[in-house]
Amino acid sequence: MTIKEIQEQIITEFGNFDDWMDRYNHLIDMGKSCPLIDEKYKTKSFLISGCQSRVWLHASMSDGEIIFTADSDAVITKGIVNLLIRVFSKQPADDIIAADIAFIDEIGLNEHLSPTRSNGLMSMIKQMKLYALAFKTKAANQ
Amino acid sequence: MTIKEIQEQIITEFGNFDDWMDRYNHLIDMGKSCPLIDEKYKTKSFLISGCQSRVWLHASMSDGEIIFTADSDAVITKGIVNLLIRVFSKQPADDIIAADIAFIDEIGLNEHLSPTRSNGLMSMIKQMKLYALAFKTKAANQ
Amino acid sequence: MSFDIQKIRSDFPILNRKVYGKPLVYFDNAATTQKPRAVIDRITDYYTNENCNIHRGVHHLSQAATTAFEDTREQIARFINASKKEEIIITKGTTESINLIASSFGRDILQKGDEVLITAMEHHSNLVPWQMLCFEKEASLRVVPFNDKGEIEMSAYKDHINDKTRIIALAHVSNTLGTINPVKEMIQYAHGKNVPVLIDGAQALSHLKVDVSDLDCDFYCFSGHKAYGPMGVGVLYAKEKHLEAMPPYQTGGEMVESVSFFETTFNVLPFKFEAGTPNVEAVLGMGAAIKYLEETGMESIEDYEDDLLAYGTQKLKKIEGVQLYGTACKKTGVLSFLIDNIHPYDAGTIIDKFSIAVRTGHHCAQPVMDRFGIPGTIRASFAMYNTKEEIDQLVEAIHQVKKMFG
Amino acid sequence: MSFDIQKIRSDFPILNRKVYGKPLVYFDNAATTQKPRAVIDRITDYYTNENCNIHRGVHHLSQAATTAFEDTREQIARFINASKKEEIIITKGTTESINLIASSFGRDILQKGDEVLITAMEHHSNLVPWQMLCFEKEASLRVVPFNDKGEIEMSAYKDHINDKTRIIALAHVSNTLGTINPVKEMIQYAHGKNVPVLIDGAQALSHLKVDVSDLDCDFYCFSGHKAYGPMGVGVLYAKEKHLEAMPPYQTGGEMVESVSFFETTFNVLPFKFEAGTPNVEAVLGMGAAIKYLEETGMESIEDYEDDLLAYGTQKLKKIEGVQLYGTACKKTGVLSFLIDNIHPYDAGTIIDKFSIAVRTGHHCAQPVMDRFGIPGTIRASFAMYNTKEEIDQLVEAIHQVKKMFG
Ligand SMILES: Cc1ncc(COP(=O)(O)O)c(C=O)c1O
Ligand SMILES: Cc1ncc(COP(=O)(O)O)c(C=O)c1O
Repeated sequence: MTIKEIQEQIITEFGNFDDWMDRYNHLIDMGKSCPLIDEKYKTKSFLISGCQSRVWLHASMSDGEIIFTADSDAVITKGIVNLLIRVFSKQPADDIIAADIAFIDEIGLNEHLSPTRSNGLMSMIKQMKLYALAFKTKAANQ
Repeated sequence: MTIKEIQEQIITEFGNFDDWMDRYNHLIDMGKSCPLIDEKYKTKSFLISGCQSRVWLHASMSDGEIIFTADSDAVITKGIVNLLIRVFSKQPADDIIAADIAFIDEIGLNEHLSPTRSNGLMSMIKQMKLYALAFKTKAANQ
Repeated sequence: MSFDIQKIRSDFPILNRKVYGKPLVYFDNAATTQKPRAVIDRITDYYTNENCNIHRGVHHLSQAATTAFEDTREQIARFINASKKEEIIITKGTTESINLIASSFGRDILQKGDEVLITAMEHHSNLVPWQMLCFEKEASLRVVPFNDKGEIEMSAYKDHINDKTRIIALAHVSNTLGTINPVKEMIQYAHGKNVPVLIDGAQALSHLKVDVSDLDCDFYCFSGHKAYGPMGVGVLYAKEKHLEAMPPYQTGGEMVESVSFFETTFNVLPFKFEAGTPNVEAVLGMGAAIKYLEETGMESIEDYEDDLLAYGTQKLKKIEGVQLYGTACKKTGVLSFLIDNIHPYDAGTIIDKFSIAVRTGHHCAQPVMDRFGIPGTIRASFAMYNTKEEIDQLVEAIHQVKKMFG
Repeated sequence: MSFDIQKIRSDFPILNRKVYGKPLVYFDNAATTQKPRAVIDRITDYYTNENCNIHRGVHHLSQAATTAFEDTREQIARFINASKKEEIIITKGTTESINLIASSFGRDILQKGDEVLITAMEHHSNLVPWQMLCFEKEASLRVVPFNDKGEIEMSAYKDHINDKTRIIALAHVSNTLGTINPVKEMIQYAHGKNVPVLIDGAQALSHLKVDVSDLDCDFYCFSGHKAYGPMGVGVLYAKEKHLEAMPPYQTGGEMVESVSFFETTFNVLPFKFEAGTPNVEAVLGMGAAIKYLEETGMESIEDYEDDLLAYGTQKLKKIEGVQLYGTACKKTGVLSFLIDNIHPYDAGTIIDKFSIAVRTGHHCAQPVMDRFGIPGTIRASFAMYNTKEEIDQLVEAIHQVKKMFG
């Protein structure tokens, strides 16, 4: 599926919920699923620091697609991290660089992406795009 | 005349004026009258510094009464200085220390005595009372 | 009782507002308090009728604004029982007041090898300026620990004072734990050793009667915005002898007496420490806030808030899995807690959805978190307009949080 | 013309007030400007509906206030054409902005024997901080003189720059003389010699379109209250490279990233330079003021004020015995003058009685007075809401002054 298709899938998925509590319960469920990142990457060099919750992000390249894994110490943040991985991982670099993440707004979680929220999510998205750019540049130079 | 009587006299004098302009014209007239202080005292040590207009004050003791002379570089300030000299000069130290200067308020010039006015007048009154106190202490010690 | 909570609530316009369709419950008072109408109106009036730059103007507006400003300085001096208004320096807040002292006083008295003493419960604003100063001067920062309840023990305090101690800086009330420190005793002991004491009163002023003469502190700092006043204004109270001896901090504007390119002489106190156009608006607003506090009565406020704290503490203790941080015998209305192993960010996000404003995180007191080995807490801090019903709503929300993350 | 003076006057509530029974004529705008209703309302709204401490709060009020605050930072950046919002540091005013640079940047770059260059028309706030710094560092303060018209001549300026010059600090517009300095050229020349330049824009922002990218200045400072905004807020624009390299100024609160008793790491820009709770109210108020300026149009304002200045200059020149100080070719609406040999305090007292607010004295620029050998001046300074009729009233009052002291 393309980034766009996955986003639409998620929007449909969240469309089933009537109120914020169901939405958050779903998010929490996703947040509780087992860690998405190899424990050995949960170190300072992979840490994206928000002052309240922390996010670890790892990226690798395989067959022209970028594989992201990530985790967070707060469950809600982790739920959103999970969604972002679903959208961005295993996609070509160019698509990641070009993508917008409007779905977060549409499913009513935009507040968590506010640059003032300091939960590390905004920086995580920035970082994902930077990785994509870096892998692309590297590939082009080879 | 006592300090109180002179104050009453001044109040009557100013009572003749209907509006601020007449009052100020009278004050300016008083301000324009020849300098009240010996030029040799117009030096830094006799200066009471307000940041906008400056006041020089000199005090001496003669026959149990304190003689004040003073001057200012602004005419309105000088007019008020003149009034204060009229009230306080040639009076016994105790009377000066005890006196209040309500007349300034009653003739509508109170604004010039505001501690925030920085024309040196407030400090002048304080300084006059300090001189009175100093002369009194000196006399008592003799 | 003279304390009419309904009347008080009606004095605070923001309490009428809704968040997510329900009435706002505001429990973030240690961060900043809401403002009574009297304060808002004072500001509006000022800009509508009186606005002017003060000092040195001879025209009517400037005279009137200067008088109002200086009268408020006197009002502040009376409120905290300073001996004269020249000891009240207007700053932009507690942080600036402390920086001023660290920079002007601290730089003057501190030498290589000397010590500065703080406590382990200080807000970053009463920690980092001293740390930087010690770094600059090659002095050491010493820290009095607190016990499990969040109390400084006098014996520990005394042990940390020695003949190298040059200044002690400590919170009157901890913003994270609510602890009211025995500052009077602590100051007395320090003075016995000839050490001056700065009190960070940011969290005290709206909750307790503060009397700087009785405390005999050398410096006392607070912010208007944490005591029902406007943002952008704070106070540094300092004993006159210190202010006279200290060099100025910022320079320019009214704080100079005369200037040439070769030399500058500084203005008298308090102006020597007030560079630039002062925030007249906020000072007058703070005056209105102090009037409001006085009319309501500090004792009534203290009694009412004590009652809220007792109620809240008892309710929270009953919830299984809730862990309270800060259980000192003498406390203001601050409840710092965690729920089970739930991350404070998660809990705060859900509590917010119940229209309740609590703060989560380290509350600018990271060392307190390190002491307990936790990433942060959820903090509910009370003001005079809070109610037991609101606490019940918080309890309800906590149960929901437990359910959702259980 | 889009400039509707009646509409504009009706936007400023204070212009309805009377002084001594007659409508206020406010000519003390260089000291502080009056506030349009939009600014007053923004403040009232803030305290009535939005008040909260910002940054790091997860609850709704805090998020909304943080967003509003940061959006205003962006608005300010756009207004002065900074390249990014991280270059906009919120301070309490011009004086603090300059002190910050003198302390953090100046202390870093200045060595014994170096030189700091200012001009002879600087406000004390852009003089004393440099004087103190030079004193501390055993550096010298050098001063570019101005000519009889109150202009800095480029040749004199160039002559004062040499290979010891480490920083140049100069006013965009003189508060006493009204002179608009050719700062773009001056900066260009300084940069050719590798010298960074600070511009004191306190008197420029409300009168001219300011474009920091076009000027290419290293630092630009101004105050909200002199540009129709609230008191207690100012801006320091600085190039990112300088801000990155500079040590922090005040410490504590949000400006730290992490704190332990052993070390502290500082937050990213712009927060590194914003210690303590920021003045959210005043920042939002300044945002409303900037919006008002943009809607009115800086060019319309400039044209209108130029017209007032030309009218006032011509009228004052016609009065026998009136001496103008500051007659530069490029000027904002400032008329500094003396009447015969009448002391400015005397003249100001009488002019005030005609309900006209002018400022008298040295206007915190004593060296300018020394240059002309006078104790002070009477200064009428215009804002966009002033009118020719008001200037006529001033002329009338001057005639009365002459009569009374003649
Ligand atoms: C040219 C100039 N610089 C600096 C200042 C200081 O501004 P503030 O008092 O707002 O800090 C002023 C105003 O007083 C000024 O006119
Ligand atoms: C104990 C304590 N000290 C200092 C501060 C700093 O106050 P401000 O941010 O108003 O400067 C605070 C509040 O944040 C505080 O709670």
